[in-house]
Amino acid sequence: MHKYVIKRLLMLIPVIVGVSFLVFFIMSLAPGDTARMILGDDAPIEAVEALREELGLNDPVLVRYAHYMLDLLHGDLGTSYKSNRPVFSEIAARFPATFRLSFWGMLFAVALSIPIGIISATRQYSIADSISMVLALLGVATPNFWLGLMLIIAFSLNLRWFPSGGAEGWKSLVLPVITLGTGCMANITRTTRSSMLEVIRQDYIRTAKAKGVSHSKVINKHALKNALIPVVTVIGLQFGALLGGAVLTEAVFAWPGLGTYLVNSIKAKDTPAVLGCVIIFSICFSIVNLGVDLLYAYIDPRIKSKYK
Amino acid sequence: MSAERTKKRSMAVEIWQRLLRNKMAMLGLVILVALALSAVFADVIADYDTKVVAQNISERLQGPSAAHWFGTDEFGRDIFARIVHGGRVSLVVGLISVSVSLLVGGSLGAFAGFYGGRVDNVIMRVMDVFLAVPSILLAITIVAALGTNLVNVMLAIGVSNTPNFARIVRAAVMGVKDQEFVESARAIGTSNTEIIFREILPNCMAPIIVQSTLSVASAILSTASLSFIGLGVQPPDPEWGAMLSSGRNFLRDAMHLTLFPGLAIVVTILALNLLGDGLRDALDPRLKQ
Amino acid sequence: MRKLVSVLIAGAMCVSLLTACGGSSGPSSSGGADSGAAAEGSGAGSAQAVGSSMINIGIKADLTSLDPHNHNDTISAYATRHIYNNLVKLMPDNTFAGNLAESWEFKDDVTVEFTLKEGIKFHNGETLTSEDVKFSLERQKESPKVGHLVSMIDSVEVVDDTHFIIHMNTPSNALISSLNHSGCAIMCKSYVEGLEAEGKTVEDAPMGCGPYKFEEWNPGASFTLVKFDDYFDPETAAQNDGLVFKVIPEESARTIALETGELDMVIDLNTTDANRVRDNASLALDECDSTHVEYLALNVEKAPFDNKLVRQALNYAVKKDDIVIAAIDGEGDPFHNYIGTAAIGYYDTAVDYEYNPDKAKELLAEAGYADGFTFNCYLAGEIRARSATIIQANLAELGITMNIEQMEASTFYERTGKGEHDSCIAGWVANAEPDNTYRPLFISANAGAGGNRSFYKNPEVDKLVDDAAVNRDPAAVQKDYETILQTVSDDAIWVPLYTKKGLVARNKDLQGFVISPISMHDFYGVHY
Amino acid sequence: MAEKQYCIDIKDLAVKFTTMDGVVHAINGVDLKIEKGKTLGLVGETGAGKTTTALSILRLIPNPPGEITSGTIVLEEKNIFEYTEKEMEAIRGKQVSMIFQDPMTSLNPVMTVGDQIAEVIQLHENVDAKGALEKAKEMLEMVGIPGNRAGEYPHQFSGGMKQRVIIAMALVCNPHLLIADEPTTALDVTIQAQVLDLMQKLKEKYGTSMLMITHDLGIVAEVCDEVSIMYAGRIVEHGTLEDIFNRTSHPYTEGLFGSLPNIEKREEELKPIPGLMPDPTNLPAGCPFHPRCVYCQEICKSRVPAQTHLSDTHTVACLAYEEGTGVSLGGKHS
Repeated sequence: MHKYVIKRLLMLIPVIVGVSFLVFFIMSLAPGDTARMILGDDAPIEAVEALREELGLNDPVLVRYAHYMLDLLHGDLGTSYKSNRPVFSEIAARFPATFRLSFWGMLFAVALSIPIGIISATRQYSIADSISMVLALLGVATPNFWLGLMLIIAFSLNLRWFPSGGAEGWKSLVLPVITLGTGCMANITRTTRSSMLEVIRQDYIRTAKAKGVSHSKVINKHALKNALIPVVTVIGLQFGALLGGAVLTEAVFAWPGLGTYLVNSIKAKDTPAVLGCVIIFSICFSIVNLGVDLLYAYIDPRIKSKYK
Repeated sequence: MSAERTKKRSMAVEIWQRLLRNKMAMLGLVILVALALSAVFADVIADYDTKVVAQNISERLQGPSAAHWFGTDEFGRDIFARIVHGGRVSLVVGLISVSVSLLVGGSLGAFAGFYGGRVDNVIMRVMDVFLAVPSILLAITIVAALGTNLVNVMLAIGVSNTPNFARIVRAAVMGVKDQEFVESARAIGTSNTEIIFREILPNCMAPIIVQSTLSVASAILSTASLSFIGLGVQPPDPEWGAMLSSGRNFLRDAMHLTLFPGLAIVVTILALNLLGDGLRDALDPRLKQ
Repeated sequence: MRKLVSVLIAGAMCVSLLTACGGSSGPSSSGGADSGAAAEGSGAGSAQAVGSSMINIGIKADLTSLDPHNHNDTISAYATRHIYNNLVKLMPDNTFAGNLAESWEFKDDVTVEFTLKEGIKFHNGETLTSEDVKFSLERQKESPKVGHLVSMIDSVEVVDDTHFIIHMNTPSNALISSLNHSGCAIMCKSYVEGLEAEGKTVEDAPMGCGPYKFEEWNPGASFTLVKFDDYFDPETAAQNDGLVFKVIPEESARTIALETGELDMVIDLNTTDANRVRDNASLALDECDSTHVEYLALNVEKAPFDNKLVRQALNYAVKKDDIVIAAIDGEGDPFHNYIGTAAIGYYDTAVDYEYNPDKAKELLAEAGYADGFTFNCYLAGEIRARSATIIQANLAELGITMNIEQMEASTFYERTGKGEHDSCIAGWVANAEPDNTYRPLFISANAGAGGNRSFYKNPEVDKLVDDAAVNRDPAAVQKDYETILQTVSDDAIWVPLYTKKGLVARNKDLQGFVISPISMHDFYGVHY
Repeated sequence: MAEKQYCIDIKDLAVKFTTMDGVVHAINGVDLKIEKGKTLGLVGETGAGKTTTALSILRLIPNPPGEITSGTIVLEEKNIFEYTEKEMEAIRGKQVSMIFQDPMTSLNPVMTVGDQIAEVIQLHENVDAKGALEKAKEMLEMVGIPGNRAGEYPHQFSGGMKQRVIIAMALVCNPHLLIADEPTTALDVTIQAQVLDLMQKLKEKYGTSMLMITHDLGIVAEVCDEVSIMYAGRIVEHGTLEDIFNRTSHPYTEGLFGSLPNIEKREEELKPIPGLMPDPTNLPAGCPFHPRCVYCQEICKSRVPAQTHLSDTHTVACLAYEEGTGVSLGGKHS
């Protein structure tokens, strides 16, 4: 098993090389004046040109890429154009907040959507099924910022239950977690439902019932574990997306995460900062996916036997 | 040959009849047809020049009334007319961008899942690379490099959704490819491509349909987030996502600015998903009761 | 059991949705809720005043750097301007007074002698000397970000601990005003050298002789400054225990945080929320004329904007009143000048083209464009898109088609810098030195990327700008600027659109705040 | 002669399914009895309602869409339709257990076989988890699988082994009635015999009654005491093994035998039953077999045949055996 894990982690190297090249390429393709963005409107053109030279922006893309990769080999993520600070420390300062928000958001979504999906599947076509599906869809169709601001108005401004923003204490987590989690609920709920529908028609579920296993135990013990595999896939995918995609939620709740940093860096065309974020995201994403695959093995012995 | 065609037609008829009996799916279909019709006949419902783009600052931010069913926006334009016309753009953006990712991602995922081994590894690592690049970066770049227009917006959204489709289709294909009907197709000498597209993919429809219908929702919402940075449809043309994002500043004073385009999106998504679920049930004989 | 759970979940969702809607269902009910909320908020505020009086200030973005030589942005300046001090300061009457400097004297056009105040202490207890000033200005000259501000300085000659001479390489009127810029902060030589010897940077532990000491920075969230007790100047000493700047990117959320009492002040209030703050009995809104001007720049190198008549026609055709309402909710004024009213260097000599579509039509016909034409307009940002939407509708009435192309700010800089645009919408906030406004916007050398996005090239104007920069006679400088404004407005290289008010919202009980027209607010005087 | 003791007594059972394609009358008035310790063969083509009958006994007809519309099933002198769901759970796997057709799909792929067997034991017997696992291992040994393989997963077993596991699972709580739904259909022929053998042995050891569902008359001959022939949701003929094999009465039963190859008379032509099972949503009026019956008369198309007792043990539902119908089965049974 650990051989498999090592193999998967080694696979990260080509991905990182590919990602960094692609991002470098993309960043150089899009027009944008980094030096002017940093210096603002009132700096004279000579100052802008001098800064451009100092940042090495006048070098050809491939030269810059080579420099970057050389530094990366030494574990150096480079220096942000904008702040002139090491990208690593910039990311390290923001990553925990991003992770905390994504983790709890995902937990919230999973804790709600799996039971709802199960209820829907076991009562297919019932009122409960329709209601929970509509709610799940409302979740995905409601823009994050809208829900976020509504929650702030209701629970922060009017009821004073939770702070309107910031990242201090568990209370400040509640509203952003709900906002972020709601968006992922639909996919997980629907996957749970359809996977469950598939599984509860299987012969071994009938076998379990014929053994005298009670309905709830059939569902929770026999069916759920089998139904979880596609659900785990979706959770893994969404978790990856959450790590990088919480931009609007972060903005609404003044959450000091990487999403906002990434978008600001993209806007400023701060290539080292963007690359640093993307590389960190792809490492996280790969680890999450590795976790998902290991979870498969834990859930399904048939898959486990393939990893050996 | 003609016998086979008859058989195919009768299968289509059967699926259609099954769909007809599914009330929720029919509701979805009716809503979608209504939306499509209102998009096609948008000019008849509300004139573009006098209703959609004509400004009247003295009537800005008015709530719903008899004159303006959905109220007016920050330029005093009629929101109802803008939603009707905006539906054209939003529906097209949603459907086309999802088609792009479905076509590209779906094929790649199917090949990866079917062939496995090195093909799988290469395709999926490339997909990982794309997945790792933030969609907003892709969107900004594509639009910045190719220009701000609708096609590029659709392209950007479609490309950023591609890896998701690849992953989901791959997983579904892997689950199906070892089943007996595939073996038997192989036994009678069917080509691999034919097996993938004619034997395997039709049996993977359930997750694909679920993912597609949900993706239309996120595609339409993506146009909203692109609008935040000004990269969506350009003024004065209406589009639901752009209406949502521009209404954000007025959320507390004039909620109808976001409420109605939001509702339009919700209703569309709901209809798409109802129809999607119905289609899935109709296509999948195992789920037939 | 399962059923129960599902009912509970559904119920909870409904309740949350209902409360959400209830909170904003109608103006009357939400108004009621607001005033109740605000009453609580002021309670929270006064509670804070009893304990420690930290002032919470809402800002829209995080700082980029704590090293004054490593940034050139307003928000970072909120931190560095309070940690460090400058040699001079800008007074409310737009004159400069000594800050760390006791006095200065122009020995000739390129030599200025300064005298420092005695016994000024850095936060670490060291005393400020001329060596520190020399070190700071030389360090700044090396900076790619703020070095250009002191490019006129040739060398700093230390006379003794409190006397030094600045030698300039060229005569310049901008020296004193530049020394007021946050980039010209004075640092402690021995401290910075010690820090750098340890392999650390100024970012890690900024230290100066300003009214506040640096406490902490949570990237993306907040930064905190605390009062420096040994501050030398009682007039600008901190009246509160410290400042907490909280980053809240979302406009409405920032206002809400003020309403809930989580914030004491909001800088750069969202114009949509201005009336909400005015109507709230426990909040106050500070307003001022600003040095801001928003304009549509016409690229004079592109047809038909190479024709002065067409440019003037556009000036007659745009309904600025509507733009002020739609873009900034009426929190500003329609504007015809090329520099903000509150700016040093503002003179009322610009031509005012009043809204007159008939006149516009005449001019277009005269120029040979009676049937209109099509052009593009580049812009970045939502507010500018709203302005553009109004202009687009105004011009459509004359048969002119304006295609709006929104883009990212960095893309905007690059593409307008290269002159790809027919027109673009931009804004300018003048700082304390008029040369910093006139030079980038109007001289030939700065056409394009330098800031002159009209690509206006007029040797006459170039000469006037250069003269104003060095002429020691204030009357001549004024004449120069008056002529420039008159010339560019007559050439109609822009369509000036509006000037936005400076808006700062605060708790009503908060006192001692003076709003700055150039957004260089000082917070030391603020207290409950 | 002592009153016969019945393990199960089904009377007038009817089950319908409501589907999007219409109402399916899967079972239409079935009577079945199994004597204690005896084996009843339930024979019929696919779709005749055999599995539905079996699932009715366990009350596992999925509802919706299935619904038991009439009838009683008396198990140990009590009608199972009077039990609560909880009581029913106590019966399943304990009093009545079932072996399913396809061993490949009938075991939960994510649970060890030991756990799956132990689960039944823990549900119905008062033992702790450890004891249950021990007993599961013993049971595995009994069906010929080494006990130390209890920790393995179904995918590590062959088809025959899986069916043995299922048999172990079905018999571990010593049920009174074992329902075997085509237990060997999915297995290789060589394995079939072993599995049947095993079932016979264990059944005798525990004195279990058995309902053997099959379409294979060879298996019936081997293991059954009595036989019921089922067609379109009805029992068309019932009797002892001899009654059915030697005094075949119903044209359908006759057809079933006719479609079997006879090794001794290889020159004799196979006589498959013409036509297909009727569409269950649209059963023909009268005798449901009439469209395929070579002896069909006009009356067969309108009158539903009743059960005619040919002897104490032998009944048949065919108008040819009813007085005054005029239907004749030709020379063979005059």
